Amino acid sequence: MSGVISISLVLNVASSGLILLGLYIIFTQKNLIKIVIGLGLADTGVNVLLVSTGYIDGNTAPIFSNSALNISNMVDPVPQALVLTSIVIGFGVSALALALIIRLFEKTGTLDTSKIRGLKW
Amino acid sequence: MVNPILLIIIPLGTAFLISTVAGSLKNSTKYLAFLALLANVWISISLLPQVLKHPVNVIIAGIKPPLGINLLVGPMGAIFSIIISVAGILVLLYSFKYIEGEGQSKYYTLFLLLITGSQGMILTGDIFNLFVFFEILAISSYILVGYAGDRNGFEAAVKYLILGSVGSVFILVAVALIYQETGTLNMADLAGKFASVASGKKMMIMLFFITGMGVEAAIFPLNSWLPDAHSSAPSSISAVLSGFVIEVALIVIIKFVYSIFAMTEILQYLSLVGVITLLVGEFAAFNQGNIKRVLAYSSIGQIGLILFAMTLNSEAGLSAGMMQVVNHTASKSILFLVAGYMIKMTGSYQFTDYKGIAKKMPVSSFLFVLGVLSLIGVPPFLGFFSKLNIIIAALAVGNTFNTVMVFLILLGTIIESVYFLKILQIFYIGDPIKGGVKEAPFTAVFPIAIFAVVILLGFLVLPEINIYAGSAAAELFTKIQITQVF
Amino acid sequence: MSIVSGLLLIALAGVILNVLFYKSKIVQKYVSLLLFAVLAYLSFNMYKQVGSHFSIPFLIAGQSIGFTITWLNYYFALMITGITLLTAIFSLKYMEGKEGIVHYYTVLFMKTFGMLGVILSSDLITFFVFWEIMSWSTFSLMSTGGKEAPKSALKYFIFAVTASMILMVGVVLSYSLFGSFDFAVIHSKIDSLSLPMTGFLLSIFIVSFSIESAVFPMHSWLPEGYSNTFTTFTAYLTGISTRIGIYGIILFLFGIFGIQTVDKLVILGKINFRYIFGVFAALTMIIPTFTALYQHDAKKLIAWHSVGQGGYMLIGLASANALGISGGILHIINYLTYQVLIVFAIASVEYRTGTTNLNKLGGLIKKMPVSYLALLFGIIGLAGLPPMNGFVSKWFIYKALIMSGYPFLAIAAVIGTIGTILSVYKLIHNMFLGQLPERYNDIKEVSFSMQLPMWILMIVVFGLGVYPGLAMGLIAKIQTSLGLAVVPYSLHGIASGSGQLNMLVITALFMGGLAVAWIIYLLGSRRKHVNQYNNYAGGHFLNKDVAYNFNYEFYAAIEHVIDPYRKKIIERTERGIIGLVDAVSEYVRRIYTGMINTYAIYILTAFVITIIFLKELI
Amino acid sequence: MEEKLTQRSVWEKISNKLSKRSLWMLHYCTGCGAIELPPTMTARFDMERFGISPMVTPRQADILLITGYLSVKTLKRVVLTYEQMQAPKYVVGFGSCTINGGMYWNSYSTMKCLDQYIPVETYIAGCMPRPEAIIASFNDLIAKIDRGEANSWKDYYKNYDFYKANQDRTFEGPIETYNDIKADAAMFNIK
Amino acid sequence: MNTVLWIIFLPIIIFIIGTFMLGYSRKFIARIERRYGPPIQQVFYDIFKLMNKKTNISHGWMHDIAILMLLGGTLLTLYFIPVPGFHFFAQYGDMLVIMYILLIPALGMALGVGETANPNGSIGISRALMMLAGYDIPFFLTFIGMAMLNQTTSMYELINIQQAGGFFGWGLITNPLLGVAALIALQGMLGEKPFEVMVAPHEIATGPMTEMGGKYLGIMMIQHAIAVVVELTIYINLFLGGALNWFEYIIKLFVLFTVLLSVNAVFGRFRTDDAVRFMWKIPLPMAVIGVLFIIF
Repeated sequence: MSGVISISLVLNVASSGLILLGLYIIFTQKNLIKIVIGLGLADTGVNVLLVSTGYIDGNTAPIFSNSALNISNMVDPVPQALVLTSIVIGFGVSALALALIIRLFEKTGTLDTSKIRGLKW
Repeated sequence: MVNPILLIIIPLGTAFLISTVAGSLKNSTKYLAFLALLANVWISISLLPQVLKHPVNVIIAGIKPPLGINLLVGPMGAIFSIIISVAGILVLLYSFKYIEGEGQSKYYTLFLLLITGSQGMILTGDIFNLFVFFEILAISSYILVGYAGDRNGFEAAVKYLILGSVGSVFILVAVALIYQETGTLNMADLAGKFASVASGKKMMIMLFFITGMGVEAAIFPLNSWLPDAHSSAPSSISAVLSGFVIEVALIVIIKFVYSIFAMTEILQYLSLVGVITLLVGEFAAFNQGNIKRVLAYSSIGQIGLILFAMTLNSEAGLSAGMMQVVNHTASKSILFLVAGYMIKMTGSYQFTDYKGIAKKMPVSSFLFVLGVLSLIGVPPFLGFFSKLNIIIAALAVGNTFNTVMVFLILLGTIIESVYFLKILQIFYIGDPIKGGVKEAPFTAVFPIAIFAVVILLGFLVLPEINIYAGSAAAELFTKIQITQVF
Repeated sequence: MSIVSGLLLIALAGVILNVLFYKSKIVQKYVSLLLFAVLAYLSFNMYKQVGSHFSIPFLIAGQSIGFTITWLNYYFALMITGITLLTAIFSLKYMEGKEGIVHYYTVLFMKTFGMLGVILSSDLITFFVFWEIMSWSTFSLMSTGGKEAPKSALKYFIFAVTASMILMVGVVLSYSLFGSFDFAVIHSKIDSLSLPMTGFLLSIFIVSFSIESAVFPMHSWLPEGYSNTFTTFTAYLTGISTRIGIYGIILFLFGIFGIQTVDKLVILGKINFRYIFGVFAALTMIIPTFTALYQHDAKKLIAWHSVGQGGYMLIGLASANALGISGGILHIINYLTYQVLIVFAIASVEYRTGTTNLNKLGGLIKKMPVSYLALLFGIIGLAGLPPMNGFVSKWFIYKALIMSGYPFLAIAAVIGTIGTILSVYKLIHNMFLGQLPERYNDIKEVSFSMQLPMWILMIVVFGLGVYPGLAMGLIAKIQTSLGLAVVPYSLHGIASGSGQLNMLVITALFMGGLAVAWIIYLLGSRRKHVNQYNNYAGGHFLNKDVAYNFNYEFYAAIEHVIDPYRKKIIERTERGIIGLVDAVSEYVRRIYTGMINTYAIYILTAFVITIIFLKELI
Repeated sequence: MEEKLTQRSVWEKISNKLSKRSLWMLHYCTGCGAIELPPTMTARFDMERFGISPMVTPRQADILLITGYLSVKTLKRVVLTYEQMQAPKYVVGFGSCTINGGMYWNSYSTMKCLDQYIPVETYIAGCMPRPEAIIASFNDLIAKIDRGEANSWKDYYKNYDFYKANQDRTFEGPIETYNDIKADAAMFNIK
Repeated sequence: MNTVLWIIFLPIIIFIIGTFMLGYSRKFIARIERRYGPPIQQVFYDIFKLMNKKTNISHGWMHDIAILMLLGGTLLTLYFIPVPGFHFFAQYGDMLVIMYILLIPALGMALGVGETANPNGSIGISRALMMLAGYDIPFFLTFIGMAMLNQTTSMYELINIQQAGGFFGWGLITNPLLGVAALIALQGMLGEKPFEVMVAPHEIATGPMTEMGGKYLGIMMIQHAIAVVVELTIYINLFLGGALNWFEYIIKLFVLFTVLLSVNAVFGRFRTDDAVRFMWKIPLPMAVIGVLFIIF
């Protein structure tokens, strides 16, 4: 398969790119909503990474509908289960974050992190 | 034979029960929570004699460990579940009067979820479950930090949430990498399989893991959420967060470093980080005027001390660290809980407004003094013996690095004593403040007093404490837990 | 049942009784007094059990710990309980109706408990535990009793906690070196230790005790701390509490390390440990003594002397010959008696006039002759003039220094003595002599219960001056038990080849001189006591409206001489350290900026730095 | 006068003989006369050879030398100083001013006659008297002491009412010197 | 028996010598000033007259006792100083004892003057004490130096050691730095000019003596007469080889006294701080260097 970009490489690049992008947003953006978006990106990136750990090149999905397929030809199903959980958690956290941010906005009237510094030092 | 899974199931179930019956029972749901934690206390205490003999391995859903999910309870786990349950029930008792207003059932639900998360993190034998419990713990504590519903609470909660999520990203990366390298998520299995992984990769994975977990464990400089969150949360929650949540995260790190990754090379670096954490915490607290921030920074300092003790790469150090965890849980809970009522009575967070408060709140103030004494490490309080053991362990290693570290720790202690004593002097000296300041109610004073009894009379059961802490240390140090599973 | 447990339990019982019956005046006054009397009685009887050991049913780090009775302990226990009893008697009236009386008695018991524990302990852990109890109880009472008290108590505490932290390192280090906390075990193994390590360990202990006994660079907490609290407590603190540090030094220098071991510690081939120690002791004598000249507050002035007198004891110990050591040890009890006497006199004045400000007092001799006499006896002792007891011990110390070839330490002692005379004269002059301000016309002498301790101490101060042998017997036993040579003493002095001292002869001659002077005095005609305003002031009419007496800047001229050399290095250093800690604290706090983005960056930074640090491992 | 001389005991005779050799002098110099004292004390006349030396406080002095005029204000001080001296004490009025006011006889504020207020042992006449006169009068005083006749100081104790009345009249009210002369007289048995 | 006679007559002899020395000093000063001066027994007359005063005042009991302490302390010192033929008490107290009992009269005086509540007195006593701090430190340092040099603190033995060396055994010869330092300090100790600011008659009315009259001043003069001899004797014993017989002793006393008087006669008066500064800057370093010579 030389010369062809492998899928796992794509997955790895994608995941690390997403994570770094997410973190970059968190580091630089001052808008809280954007920070939450950054978190979402990073989460997604990690999920991709998690999925990629179970990926085995050329194997099929781990579904037992076709009895002809051998178990040894399937990709690892465990990461996919993990990713499901992880997505749920990420969703929950994002929802909670947005809820809290709305309440914070009600109190402070801003989403700018540099202005929300009531607690420092 | 009690099943340790009950430690997780009971609070989790009760939490859902509370949220379902909240409509009809209103605020009486707190008694349900109390009963659940009472059961938890009983279970965790009755678990201790068993695990001292042999670690308990609970297999869930009938699938054997490498593939299935299991709970693994050694002495360390049992001791921590006792700490969590006892501190939890006492703080819950305190919350009865402290938490006011409608919709209290939410508070108790979340509180029980927090207990669930902590218990699960300690007890689980599966690395992904660890992540899940971590998230349960984290999400419930995010909400609880903002429970008071004021501006500061929300700000702190948002900060905590964002940083916690960044941490969880790191953890998840570590989990993914672990799975990639070993193909297993079971801790016991991992410990075996990691031996064949290249040490560079192992180190990278561990760094991801430590960084992620370190956010929750409040290791400097990952701890920047802590002063905000601990100082803005309701005092009962601050007590819990400082009391065992950060220690739970820390002990997970320690467990991974010693038994799972078995990377003792990193320990010296970690102990340096511990001392830096200690110094940063103490120095930051020195000029602080907000009493809860002082306590929060002091928690950073204490966690640094615990980290130092536990990374000495000796059984004595681990054992001393365990003792210090007990001491810190009890004494910091006292301080936060007392501070909660003082804030409530005076309406001010600045301790300079508490002049002569001891004349109005004599019992609370006295308990506060006890807490401070134990935290600083004054004989004959428990804190003295744990600090003594830490220093003995540090100097037993006998290298210059540790000696210097010991001097730095003692410098930290000096600074800590100074700022605490300033507060004590304000409590006791001067004319009593005006206004309707009165003693905290019995349901608040009683749990605080229990904590005080622990630190005050701890030295009477010192040999027993030494035995338990020692066996917990032995578990971590000699990896008994891991080898006995298979 | 050992006397040790009796002593400790009674002291503890005092604490508990005072806390429980915090409303009962009877408990505070009379039960406390009774308990203190019992303590004194028990400790007096301790000599019957010298050498016995008593362990606590309790293990720390696998070591059994406990108490033991030695002659040195006995000496200190006598002083502690004795002075506590006298303080309690004096406090009966003094503390009456004052705020914080419960606290006062509780802490008095707690402190006695702590000090007895420290001196009786036979191992480092017990020593340390009681040491902490001692300093915490001191802190707690020092914080009350005056406006400046909290601040100065905090200052004391910073030093005390530093001392205990250093001590803790010493304790743990000895444990890891010798595997035991027990003094006897350490003593037996000390020779096996390498010299640098011995020096390090000894320095740790000595520095720690030096802070507690206010040796020169670490002395600044004492004057402030002692002068702002209740005056009776000042007496207690200055009399015995400070000297527990000296106990520690004696114990470690001679008891545990042993003088042979200490003498092996030499740097630069010539300067040995003792001499360095002696230099600090000499500075401790000189500097506080001259600082005392500047003071305007009686308590502060005498507190500075509390520092200075410690130097005499230490310098005696540093000379390390039989005469010097016995002088140092003897000076502890001598110092105790006259210093407490002085503070009691000051307390009496404060009790009646409500102030200790030297610029506001004067002429009280006419109103309070007994207090005056007490102060007079005290300052003669403090200045070290015959026939009071201070002279004897100072004589020992001088002689030892000269004979062992430390002339400059001896001259330091002389300078200290001269400075002492100057400042104590200011004390007695501004309080009791000179013009009596009109507002004090109606005050009376203090009542009998306050006079009694002063009379007792006056007798002791004079008695020990004439018959130093009374104390020397015990000191000889101490020296024997520490394995040191003994000074040949008699009841009224020492009898050695060159230059003996016979206090009885000196006293008798002095009395004879006084008698001759008295006869000459009687030869003249009668004298008449006149009013203080019948006084020659250049023909000026004096009356009560004029504050004519000279006492404000009493030693202005010598202050001009000293001022250029008085750089206040210690004060400035301390202020610098406080400023440094403040600044560090401020900057460290700035780490927590409140910006979420920054916090998130910290996480990544930590991750990256860790990788950089540990890159060899990866 | 004759009686008194015979009444002297042997001890008194001896003590008078010895005491006359040592006379310490407090000079109260308000007037111009003080300028004559330095030559009296220094090399030219040297009064120390008679045992007379200047002293600065009344407690130590035997002689109170009043040089020059006295006003109401200064007289008060003189009386105070006089009362502070230890008996036996001798007042020497120096110059005309002390005798009759001298050139100030006419002044409203000047005292005319010193011995109305305190007993004076000797006057030295002149405006102003030369050192020779001073020495001469001191020698007179010494001779008087030797004879036991210099007892004017007792008058103050005996006739205090007289002096006090004069003082009070001039000062327009009593002055407080904190000296109880009558009690002193009783205490020291001065007759 | 001999000792008892000595004890009884020594103060009287010393008193007589002291009286005549003070008279001599007045005569000496007068002659320098080209006056005739008082008779040499003048001091005796003065004392007699003062003791013979009819009235005496005192300001309280401490004032009375102070006078006794003053004279008693000086007599005490006198007995401990070996003079030719008498050193009985010297064995019971050495130079260190002398060092301290020299301070008793000063303290007694200070206490008494303090009670008089006289402003001049207080100023005077404050100056006197400051001067004490000035001259005593170098003086005592020479004590210590001599004790170290001869390895004894007994003054009697010191005399013997010096006598054994003949003229070249004298302290002044063997250690001139210490000797000169002590001589300057002695000048201050005797309160001679330029170190007599504590008395300063024209300024503070004789300072400490302001309220002293009658027999109080008389006793002070007796004490002064004895103290002069005592202090000169200390110097003689330390640095001039002591004396073997009374003839030599008196000669040495008068010679030494004349030296000090000559300085006295031609000098003005140092201010207190200047005096203290002078004492700490000239004699003290000299003494320190002298002691350093002894050590090395």
